[in-house]
Amino acid sequence: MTVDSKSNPLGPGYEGVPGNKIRYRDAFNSTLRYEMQRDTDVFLMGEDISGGFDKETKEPLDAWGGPFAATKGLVQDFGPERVRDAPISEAGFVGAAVGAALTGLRPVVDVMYFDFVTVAYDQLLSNAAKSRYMFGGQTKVPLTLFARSGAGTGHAAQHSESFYSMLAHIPGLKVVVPSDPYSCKGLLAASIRDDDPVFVVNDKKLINLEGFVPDESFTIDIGKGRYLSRGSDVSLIGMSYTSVVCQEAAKRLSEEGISAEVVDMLSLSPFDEEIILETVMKTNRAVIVDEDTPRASMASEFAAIIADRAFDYLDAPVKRVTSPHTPVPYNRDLEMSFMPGVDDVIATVKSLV
Amino acid sequence: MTVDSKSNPLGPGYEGVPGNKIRYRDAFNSTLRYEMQRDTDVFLMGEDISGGFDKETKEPLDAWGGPFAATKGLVQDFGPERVRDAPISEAGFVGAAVGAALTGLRPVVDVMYFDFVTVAYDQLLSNAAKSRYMFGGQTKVPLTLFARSGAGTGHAAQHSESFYSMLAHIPGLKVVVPSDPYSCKGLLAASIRDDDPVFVVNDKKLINLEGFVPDESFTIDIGKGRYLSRGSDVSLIGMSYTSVVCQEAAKRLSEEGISAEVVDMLSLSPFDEEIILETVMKTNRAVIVDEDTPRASMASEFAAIIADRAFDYLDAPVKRVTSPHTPVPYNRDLEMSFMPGVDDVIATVKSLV
Amino acid sequence: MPRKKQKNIINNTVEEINPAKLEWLYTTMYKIRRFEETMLEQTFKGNAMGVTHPSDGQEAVPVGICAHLTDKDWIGSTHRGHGHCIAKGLEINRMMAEIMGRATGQCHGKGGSMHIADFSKGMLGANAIVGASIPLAVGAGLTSKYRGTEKESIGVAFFGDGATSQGILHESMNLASIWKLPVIFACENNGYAEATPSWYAVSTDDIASRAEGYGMPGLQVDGMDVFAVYEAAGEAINRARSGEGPMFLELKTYRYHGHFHADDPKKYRKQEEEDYYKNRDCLKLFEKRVTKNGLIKGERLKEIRKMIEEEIVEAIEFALTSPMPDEKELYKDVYVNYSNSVLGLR
Amino acid sequence: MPRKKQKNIINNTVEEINPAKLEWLYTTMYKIRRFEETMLEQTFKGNAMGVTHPSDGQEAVPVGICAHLTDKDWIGSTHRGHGHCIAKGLEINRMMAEIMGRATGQCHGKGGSMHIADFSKGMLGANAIVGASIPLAVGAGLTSKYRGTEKESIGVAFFGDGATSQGILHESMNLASIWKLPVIFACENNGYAEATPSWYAVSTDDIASRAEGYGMPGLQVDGMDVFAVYEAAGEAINRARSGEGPMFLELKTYRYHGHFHADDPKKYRKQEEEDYYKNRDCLKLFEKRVTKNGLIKGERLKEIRKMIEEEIVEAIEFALTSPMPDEKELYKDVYVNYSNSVLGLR
Ligand SMILES: Cc1ncc(C[n+]2csc(CCOP(=O)(O)OP(=O)(O)O)c2C)c(N)n1
Ligand SMILES: Cc1ncc(C[n+]2csc(CCOP(=O)(O)OP(=O)(O)O)c2C)c(N)n1
Ligand SMILES: [Mg+2]
Ligand SMILES: [Mg+2]
Repeated sequence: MTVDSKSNPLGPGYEGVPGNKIRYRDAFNSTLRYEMQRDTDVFLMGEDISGGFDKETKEPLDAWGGPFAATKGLVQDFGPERVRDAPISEAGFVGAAVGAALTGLRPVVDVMYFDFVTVAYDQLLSNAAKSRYMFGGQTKVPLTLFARSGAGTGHAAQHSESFYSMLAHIPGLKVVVPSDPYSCKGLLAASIRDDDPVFVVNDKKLINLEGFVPDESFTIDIGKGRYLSRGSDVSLIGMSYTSVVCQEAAKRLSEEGISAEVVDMLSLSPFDEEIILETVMKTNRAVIVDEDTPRASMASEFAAIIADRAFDYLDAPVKRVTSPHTPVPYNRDLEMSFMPGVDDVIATVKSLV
Repeated sequence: MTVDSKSNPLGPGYEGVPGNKIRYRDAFNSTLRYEMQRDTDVFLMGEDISGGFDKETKEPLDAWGGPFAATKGLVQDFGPERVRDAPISEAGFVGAAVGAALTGLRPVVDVMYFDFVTVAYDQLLSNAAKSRYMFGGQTKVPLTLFARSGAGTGHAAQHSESFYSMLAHIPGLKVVVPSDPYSCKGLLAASIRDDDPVFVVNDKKLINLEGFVPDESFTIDIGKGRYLSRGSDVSLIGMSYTSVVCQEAAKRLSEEGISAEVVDMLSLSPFDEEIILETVMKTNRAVIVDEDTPRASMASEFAAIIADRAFDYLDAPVKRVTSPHTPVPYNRDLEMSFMPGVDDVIATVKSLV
Repeated sequence: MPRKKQKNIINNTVEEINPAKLEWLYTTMYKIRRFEETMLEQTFKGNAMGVTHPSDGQEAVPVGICAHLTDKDWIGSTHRGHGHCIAKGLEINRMMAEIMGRATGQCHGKGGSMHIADFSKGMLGANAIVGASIPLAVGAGLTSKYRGTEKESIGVAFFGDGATSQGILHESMNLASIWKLPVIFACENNGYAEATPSWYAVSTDDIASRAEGYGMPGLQVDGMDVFAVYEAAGEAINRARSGEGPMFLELKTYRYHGHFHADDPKKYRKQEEEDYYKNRDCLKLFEKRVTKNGLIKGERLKEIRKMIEEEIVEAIEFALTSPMPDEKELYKDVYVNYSNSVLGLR
Repeated sequence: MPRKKQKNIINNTVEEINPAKLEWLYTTMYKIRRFEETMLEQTFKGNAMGVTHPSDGQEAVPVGICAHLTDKDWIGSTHRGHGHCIAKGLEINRMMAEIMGRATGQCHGKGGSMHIADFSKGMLGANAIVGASIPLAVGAGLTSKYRGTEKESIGVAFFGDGATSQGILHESMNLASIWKLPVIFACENNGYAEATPSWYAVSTDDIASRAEGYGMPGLQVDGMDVFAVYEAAGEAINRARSGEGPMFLELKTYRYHGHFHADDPKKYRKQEEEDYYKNRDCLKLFEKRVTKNGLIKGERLKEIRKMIEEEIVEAIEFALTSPMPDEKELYKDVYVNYSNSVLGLR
């Protein structure tokens, strides 16, 4: 939970705010529901999101609650026009969503596994991201996409990617990476209400994690990071699930007398340059932790920003702890060592202080 | 031309080697021809590469010489089975090329404009790049792809991309970025003979440039950079067309008494960490010049490597000069200021020394 | 449903078209013709800032279809999009200015020939990735179905024979069909994709026949005859407006010039072929038909042509005298809002 | 060509199959059945390291098709690939070991259930991106045509009804058709893609009919009857081997279990539907047919089943006792060669 927030507040304060400890998936689901109630132009589209149909009545069955139960219970209340089940045509329905966004609706598209983005890549890059610019600002693309990233669940090479850096690279697209139920709620709401195309990356390892979430509706500014804990010796910069890894590492480091500050980026495009500079100018040491593979990654981007704009404050090399430059292996032990872990972070920190 | 080469030689030496000043496009074309003669498993595939067919005789016409005249004259000598004209199905024929590579051939695929890679993105990322790893090393994908990148020719938002950083991000793929006729020849030959999938990025602005090319066949090691000029005050790191920009900037800087060393990366994956470290440890200042947009780019990657591994040698912030985080605009003046230019490089260098 | 082959002109049609519409058909086809011809001249003079793809020869297709549309209907277009734009009511002043990269252009000079759009006219934009605009028209149909406005707002996807090889067409047809969306798939079969003939690249000589497999009717239509196009499109569009779902039209047509401004089509097309189509030129066919019937006088047609010539001269003048975009445009309109102050690193 | 609907068993077929092949059909179907059932048990015990997609119920399809193939022919497969693997001759020991993530697995434990491959057996790999393996089979057909070895080496793409909504199928069919490649498109229509019924997602109830639009024959085949599959596949494969190009088979089948190991299909499928298919179980149909004709004795079938049970027990034993891969495997085989010494940053 936010220990200290920067000038730009991240949603409502925490003291005495009515709320509950809920799972990330439930925060996601209830936010979808709220946003659909709030704005009738918001609709959902994706494979199996209404979970099959009865052969005779043609009624949706919601057998699965949608992939990862994200859309559970929604088709019953909003009907199949607003919870639109799609065939396996990622390029087609992402393209149709762009078309719907260009003509006045606010589509929210479930891409299921993050890896499947590649199938719709052209529609995302050439249409969703470029339309506003290449048409001289006469239109906008209020489109939200979401998908599950990350290794750690035995899904192997084609269902475990975290290549959000490639999306953050694309001008015209926004990318957010919530790391707990609270930020999931605030960022999803912000994304759906945003007038630009936003990709919401949900790491599978977060989906069943619990955390405090205020009852009332709120948004978190896209492009703002937050501190998860304060410290003075080194800055750990995390995003999505690696923010959890950084938190755990900071806890263990503090037991050894090393004071680590943890920054959770929350957004990758735009991203919070100021919080990065602020923390590094204070601790003078940075370790960036990223589950994406290393080359031309967000870890590289943050390191580059630091090496440029906080150069005079650095007391040590800027370090990246990332997955290796490999696909994701199936075997559990290999998969575990593929992901940047708490031990990797600690070892890297110790090499610096 | 190479002024000084590192321990690993870049093809044959230059003194007295028989050769000619030829255009980049001609170096490309003659290398394709040579590699097809050398190995009968090498074949070409792409849209319009045999340039139409006579309605009656069904004979290929080579009306265009292929996109950018890359394949001119080849279908006449090798026939339509080895110069296979493809419909507009990038995903389909890149996928078919992966299948052909997995079953023993060495396909070389013309993707025409670099931007069209997005249409075939899944086949590239999920199949070409992952097959070897996810199948436990039992196979290989000796596939070469090439396409034309870059702004500057009035082709606007969807025909001017330079997002090679996204490809270099992908584990399992290799990416090379020749910057003159000499490196075009050596890297294309190396790519075709390489047993891994390699993407050869050809900047449109290079295609008609001339340069000395040895007559004899040679290869340049994929993953090796080179010095284009030596200097002591600052390192300019370029890739593809920005190497030309860096050269020009170095020339103008030397007139003002600033001695710039120019490194031409030539390959982006793998890339030459050693040459980057060597030059920065010597000049203690780095400016990376990249036409790709900035976020999570190769410019970021090189900056991150420097900030980590050459940290103790740095006398100034690590600077990136890139395109802005925008699509490519159509208007000529806007397009010109989109691209990182010689003036931008000079201004950045002057802010450092 | 049994599929009808090559649609023939039904004698009643012309008489049924109201006189204003009849004049509009001619006016618009002629405007496209002259726009393309002068646009090419300007390109060769170096006034266009990039590559241009002329559509002269194909005018009957966008005109015959858009005759049934209003500003509330949406069209998706291609690299060869000028004809679609003009038929959909875009101002040629701003189109010409866009091609010349001017601030007054439809996209403030940032899009160019391949990205002309006008959302106020229901024009979703020309698109330079072959096939990529097809699902946008499906999305427009989706919005219409979502809002229950099928009667007044449908989506039309224009695309070429070459684009039929893109998987996105297949996906779009399936989606429009299972969701019963008001969408027209308008395949402009001009026989070539760049230099590649469709007999080589397309695995059927009856593209419209594929529609059946997607649960929608398909028609092969004479795309040189605006009345044939008008009638077939009317049928398809009425169907879509009354909630019966999508339909596929294959419109056999021909481009008179090369693939793009600098392409010489003689290198891959036979003179006889060109002659065949030029003999069936859409303007000539129209003129013969209406003057024979006395529906429009030859004199009136001449007047129309003169009026268009003036408009064209004005458009070129407007474009050539328009200012270039401000240099700040480079950084503008990437996003509606973006919290990072600097989009570039310079 | 006129398209034949639902293929019926031709009485002569069974007698024409040689006895060894006849036994192979049964042995292989039974092996797949028992492999899937025990694989599921192992998954529930926690011995599989990830998600598994059982194919029991669908055995007649891969078996009836692969009966015509040798190791020189290539197949592309899907997330539901175990049946394809076994029918193509892969060792179940190494398959089970792969699913359990062991060093002895087909891919050294790095691929898992969704990526089992054996290039020595002409098996191009299971593939977890729906539709993505289809062009690989086209590529195999291309290699064969390039080398002039169509007679001995064809490509077969296996894919589901759900995969027909992917554009890549359309592109692959068009390519195979215009290039006349020896490729079979084998659509396993089991009625569902995850929980989504094909009547909702697919815009035709006759998927095979789409083949016509791509200039190739299409057949709808009873995919529960191995003899129907065998006969239809024989026709398609003979055609391909003799250079006549691709063909499309839609094989109507059913998966007995859920989409993946933990899915309960009762939530979206009716019991009657399941009963209907289980009554037409491929093993039952086979047994009835061959014992009635006296082609194989019931006793012999029992022997075969016993033999398979032993093989299965051995496979599980082999997998469970196999070592885990070395930790260095993480960095191995990303490339054939890569000049950077370190692939990771740690
Ligand atoms: C995805 C993609 N591939 C290739 C191209 C290059 N290209 C531009 S137009 C064209 C031919 C299109 O043919 P067709 O669809 O028949 O339209 P026409 O040019 O005949 O109007 C090609 C291959 C492109 N723009 N986009
Ligand atoms: C591109 C892509 N989209 C979605 C998925 C998720 N997914 C896996 S299997 C499947 C259903 C496939 O249905 P079908 O092709 O009929 O094969 P079946 O499972 O019935 O064998 C889906 C949607 C995927 N793996 N890849
Ligand atoms: Mg065409
Ligand atoms: Mg299925």
